[in-house]
Amino acid sequence: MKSEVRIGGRVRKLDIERTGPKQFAVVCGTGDKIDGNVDVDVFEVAPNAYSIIINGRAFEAIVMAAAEGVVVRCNGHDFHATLADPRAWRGGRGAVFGAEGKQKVMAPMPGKVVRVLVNAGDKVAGNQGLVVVEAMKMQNEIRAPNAGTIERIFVKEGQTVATGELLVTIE
Amino acid sequence: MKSEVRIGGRVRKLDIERTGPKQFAVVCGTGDKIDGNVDVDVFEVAPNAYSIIINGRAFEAIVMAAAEGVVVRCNGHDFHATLADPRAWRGGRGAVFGAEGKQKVMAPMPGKVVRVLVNAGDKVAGNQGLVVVEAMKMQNEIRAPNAGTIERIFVKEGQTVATGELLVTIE
Amino acid sequence: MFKKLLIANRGEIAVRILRACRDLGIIGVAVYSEVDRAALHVRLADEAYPIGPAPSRESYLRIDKVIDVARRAGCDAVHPGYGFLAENSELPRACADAGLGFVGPSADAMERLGSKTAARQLAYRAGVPTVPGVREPIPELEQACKIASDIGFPILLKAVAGGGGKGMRLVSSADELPSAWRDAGSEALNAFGDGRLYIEKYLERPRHIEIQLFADAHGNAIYLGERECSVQRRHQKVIEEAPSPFMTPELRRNMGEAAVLLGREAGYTNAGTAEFLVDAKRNFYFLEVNTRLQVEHPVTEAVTGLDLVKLQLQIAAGERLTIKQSDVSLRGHAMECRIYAEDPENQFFPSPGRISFWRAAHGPGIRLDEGVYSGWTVPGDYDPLLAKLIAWGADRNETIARLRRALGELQVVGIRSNMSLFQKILADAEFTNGVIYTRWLDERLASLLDKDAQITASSDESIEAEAASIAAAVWQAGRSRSLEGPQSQPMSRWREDGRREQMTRIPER
Amino acid sequence: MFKKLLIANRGEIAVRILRACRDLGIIGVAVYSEVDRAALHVRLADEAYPIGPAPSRESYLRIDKVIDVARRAGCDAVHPGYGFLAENSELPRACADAGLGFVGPSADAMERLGSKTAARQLAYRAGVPTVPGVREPIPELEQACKIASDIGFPILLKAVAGGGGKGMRLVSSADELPSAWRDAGSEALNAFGDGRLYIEKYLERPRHIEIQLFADAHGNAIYLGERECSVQRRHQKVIEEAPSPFMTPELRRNMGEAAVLLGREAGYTNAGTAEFLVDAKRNFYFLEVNTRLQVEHPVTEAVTGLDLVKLQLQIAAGERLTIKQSDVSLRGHAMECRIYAEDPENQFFPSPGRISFWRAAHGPGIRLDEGVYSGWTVPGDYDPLLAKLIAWGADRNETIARLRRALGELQVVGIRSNMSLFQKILADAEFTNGVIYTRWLDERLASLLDKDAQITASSDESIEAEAASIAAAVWQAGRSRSLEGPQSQPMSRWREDGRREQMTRIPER
Repeated sequence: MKSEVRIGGRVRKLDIERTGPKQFAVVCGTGDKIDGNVDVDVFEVAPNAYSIIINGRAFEAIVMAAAEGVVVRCNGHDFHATLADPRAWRGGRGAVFGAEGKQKVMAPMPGKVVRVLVNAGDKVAGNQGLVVVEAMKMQNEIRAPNAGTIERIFVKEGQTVATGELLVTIE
Repeated sequence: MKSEVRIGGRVRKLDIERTGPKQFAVVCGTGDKIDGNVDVDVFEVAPNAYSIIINGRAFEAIVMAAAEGVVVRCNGHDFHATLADPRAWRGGRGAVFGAEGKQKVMAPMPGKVVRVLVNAGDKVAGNQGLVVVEAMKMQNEIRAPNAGTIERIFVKEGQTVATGELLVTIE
Repeated sequence: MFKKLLIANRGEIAVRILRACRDLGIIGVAVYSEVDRAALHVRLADEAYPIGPAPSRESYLRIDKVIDVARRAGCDAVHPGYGFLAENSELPRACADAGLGFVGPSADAMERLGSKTAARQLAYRAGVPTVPGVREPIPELEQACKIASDIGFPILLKAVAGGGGKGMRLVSSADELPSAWRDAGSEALNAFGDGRLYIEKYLERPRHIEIQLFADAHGNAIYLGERECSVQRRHQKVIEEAPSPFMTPELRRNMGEAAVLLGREAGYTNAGTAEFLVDAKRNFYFLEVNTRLQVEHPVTEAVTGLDLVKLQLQIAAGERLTIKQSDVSLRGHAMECRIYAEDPENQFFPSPGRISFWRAAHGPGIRLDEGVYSGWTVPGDYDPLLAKLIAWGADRNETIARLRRALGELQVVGIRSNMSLFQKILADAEFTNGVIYTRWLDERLASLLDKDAQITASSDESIEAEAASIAAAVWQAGRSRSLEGPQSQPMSRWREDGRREQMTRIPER
Repeated sequence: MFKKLLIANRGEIAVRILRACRDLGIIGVAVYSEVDRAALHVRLADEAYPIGPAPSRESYLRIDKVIDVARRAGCDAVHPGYGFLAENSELPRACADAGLGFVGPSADAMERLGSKTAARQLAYRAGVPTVPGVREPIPELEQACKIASDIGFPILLKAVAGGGGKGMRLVSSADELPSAWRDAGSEALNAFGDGRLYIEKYLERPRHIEIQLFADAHGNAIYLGERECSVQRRHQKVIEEAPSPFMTPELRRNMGEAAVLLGREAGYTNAGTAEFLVDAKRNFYFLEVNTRLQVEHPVTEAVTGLDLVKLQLQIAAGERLTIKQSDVSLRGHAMECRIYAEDPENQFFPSPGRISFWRAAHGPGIRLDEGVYSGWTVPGDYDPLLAKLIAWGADRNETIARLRRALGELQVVGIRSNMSLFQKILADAEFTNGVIYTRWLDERLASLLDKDAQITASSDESIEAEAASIAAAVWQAGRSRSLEGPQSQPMSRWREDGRREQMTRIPER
């Protein structure tokens, strides 16, 4: 199976073949540090946890779904990776990594809205507080990613919210 | 679901109802220490691992399939339990716990037969060595459960055996 | 000694106290809220009783329910742990009324030292120096504004009933005061059921160093050395260690004796911690006494070789301290990381949810005090502390090395945790040189988390990034397969495509 | 210090050495056989290379492959762990030829002390007492029969190359000798590639007490106290502790100095262990020197506060010992249980297979050195040691209590382990009083395992038996469900039957 993974400014094309019930061989695209001639042996040692051996170097990686793409923790370092739809690549259309549109501010965790700090129509600066959500006994201020104008507020004080629930949109 | 469990000389009739994705209520038969009026709350905390609360008393139990029935490790004590087919009990026929026939001596673990100590037709005493199987760097002497006459030997020296593979039958 | 102990708490500290019960042959009784039925402290308890719905005000903060369970279960004492009811003097009173022992100080001593303002008045009388500030709870915002401008900014707003950084705010200017006053008050009310605040002068670059105190009911009191807890994020301790890298034997003796003096003045018994700020000239200022076991007690256990919960239980049962001050000796160095369910890459937002996989860390010098396990769903209703990872080593460097090794082994899958932050702190030269103070982490945090400033190992061109890409791709392949079924057409087609492509690939180098 | 270390081993000891590498900033290189690709030591390594098929003679015992990997990977030293090649003097020779460091003694010193017969000759010359016996390998059974009857039964057959109870047999009479000779020889050949045996007089109720020795290449040698390993099953150590409950300061000094003397006589460097038998009158008899790190080294680490693998690496790198004999002090008490994949309820048969679930034990005073994890399939090709559980406490009683607590927490699902045996030993009055000797467990085993003699808690009428029945029934219900599919008819019908029965049940009391 083919796959395309972006980490930071780097997109890698990878080709994965299952070699055992929990084991995979991976061929990396040309131009990478480790090219197609290098053996990459991946073993799924637990759900979402992998032991990877690249030419003798051993890595432990765990993969967690994130808001956009996945977070991979590899030998103590966290990487944010986005995955292209392999079908898109297979069709030769190249990778499509989501373009930014209107800012949607979502609850990063479940909790209770204890304060709404803005009104629709307010101009906000980047990093300005929008909503305070209480979770795990902490008051967490959810902030604007970038400057803009509040389009709509979807929650009110006292309401409980789930992870990913839309709080505010900013134009 | 109804169930019938024997531990030692004691057979218990139990009625299990699922109360949550991993939670169960159990009603014990009359005559048990904890009768039908006592709440028993069971939570499957991991595959084959249970947290059990009986009237406030908390237990941790893990269940492992054994040659006959299961071994249950409960708060540090090991119990060998045999389970009746619930359908048998449901039909009113009562529990059937397998009767003993000809002695079948099986390999208790995978390994290599390094020595066969008896011949077909030999009379053997209880606990007499029959076959030596090497596993995990140890030479393990498999012994006769009871006295009898060797009926047939199914393995030869140098052969590898799997768990449960028949080694010897004794009449 | 007690026969049966009710533990009025949850999480890692309930597990810690249950372990002490096991060691002493005491029957350990857990209580649990509706979301905690399968919690580790329930699994490991000898007995466990439900105590109400998830919100702590309806369960773990309900003294009446705690006392009722203790009575019904036939307990002879109650251990409050830390947090929840631990510093609420109504609990020891209710225990006394019910004929139950309480593992902690008397209600009176708790009130004399537990209120920060009362404790500072007592310190003032005893001649122990304190940080400038107002020792009474401040009723209204207006008065707070006046006091703050009298003392001069920056000031700290602190909860009278507080602890653990909750209900605490640093205020740099008069503009910030109203919103900080509101947030701190509401946080304190939620956490402790008491929203009252007081004000304290904020010192420049002070260290947080605290003394572990033990006193029995027979007039014996000792101190078990210090803990340095200067690595804090927003007044919440993140890393603690013993001994302090800044300590001298003379300072330890002076601070220890001041702590013992405060304990004696207050008629204090059981475990307590006197918290101090220490400035660059090694002047110390008394802050407050925590009238309970501290989260960070394991680092003291590691260097003294003593079991602090065991000592607590012995003293609460009326026994004499079996050790004198001269018996207390410190060996090596210990350090603790508080593993929280929070996301350092995303403003430290809490991250409750199901831990699909948890791999603990082990080996020489490593202790883990945990409240979670593989498969446990961390509720969003309580403190985000998952576990405490403690390392001991012959010296501070060995301890840091072991802690880093263990952090590399610890894996939490399913929720986010602050483990990556610890790796960055422990690799930081200022930290390894012991140049830390209470605001150090808040000031350093941005650069520690700055991706550009990170070591090249984590750049997108690194071999780790390559391995991470591979893991992400294999993860996706596994998911595609499970979505489509193991033997379905599309997967096989892809696989064949892959083979074909591999075979016809022309090396481009 | 070395930059890159090859670890020529697997399992918990490979993990232990990797942890030391991490602590010291050394790149740790693992090797693995075909069945060990997903083993913990491979997961935790910095680099990992395959070295052949599962049988150890084709992989972990292949010096040529080990050296080849070390060269290709650019290692500067090899650590052999224990077992496998650890006491094969060809390895240090091959390392020297390849310009690699070896973490252990020189080949010559290994030969002088590693062969039991050579070591006893050396002890004889140095005036250290030994157990009566024949110091040369015995070529044929006939000679063995003659020597045995000269010394007088009972005698011990022991492997010249041996250790860990492998290739060792107690022989009580001449009748038993031929079969014991055959079995011990074949076991020794399989385990060490050397089937030669010798004979030793078997003492009555001796204790096994050993001295940990360290010597550097600059003439400095120290002993790090003793370990008592008298709890053995068929000459295989099961529980080890430090200090020995039988020890006196004088005996420790005498045995320690004897061990240092032997080391000096042999020109020994690095870690070694001098094993002794000690009789009831505290006479000690030298047995042998293990020229490697011992399985049970963690108990010494716990009481001395030293990292023995770190010391090994420093000495192997040519550094001087940084501690003198007077710096060695012992604190508290430590004890280790060897958790094996074997079934104590069924003749201790090995139990390889998949660990479907593994819960470690943690908390105060607990260390775990493990080679396995949840989901790992324990191969049938190697030693059945899964992990070592080590407890430290202020005294022996606290240590035993903590160990029992931790054994209660440790869970292994999927394969059998010997954990239930440890609970029985640690609860035994003879053991807790320290009345142990090398045959103690073999003599006591039948009664410890006897179900009738067990405490009432495990009888079939106990509440634990009730809970176990409930667990078995719920387990079966879960399996029935999965066999029939989640929403199938039979299950629903049963469930309804159950509900109906419950409702119409008439209480019979």
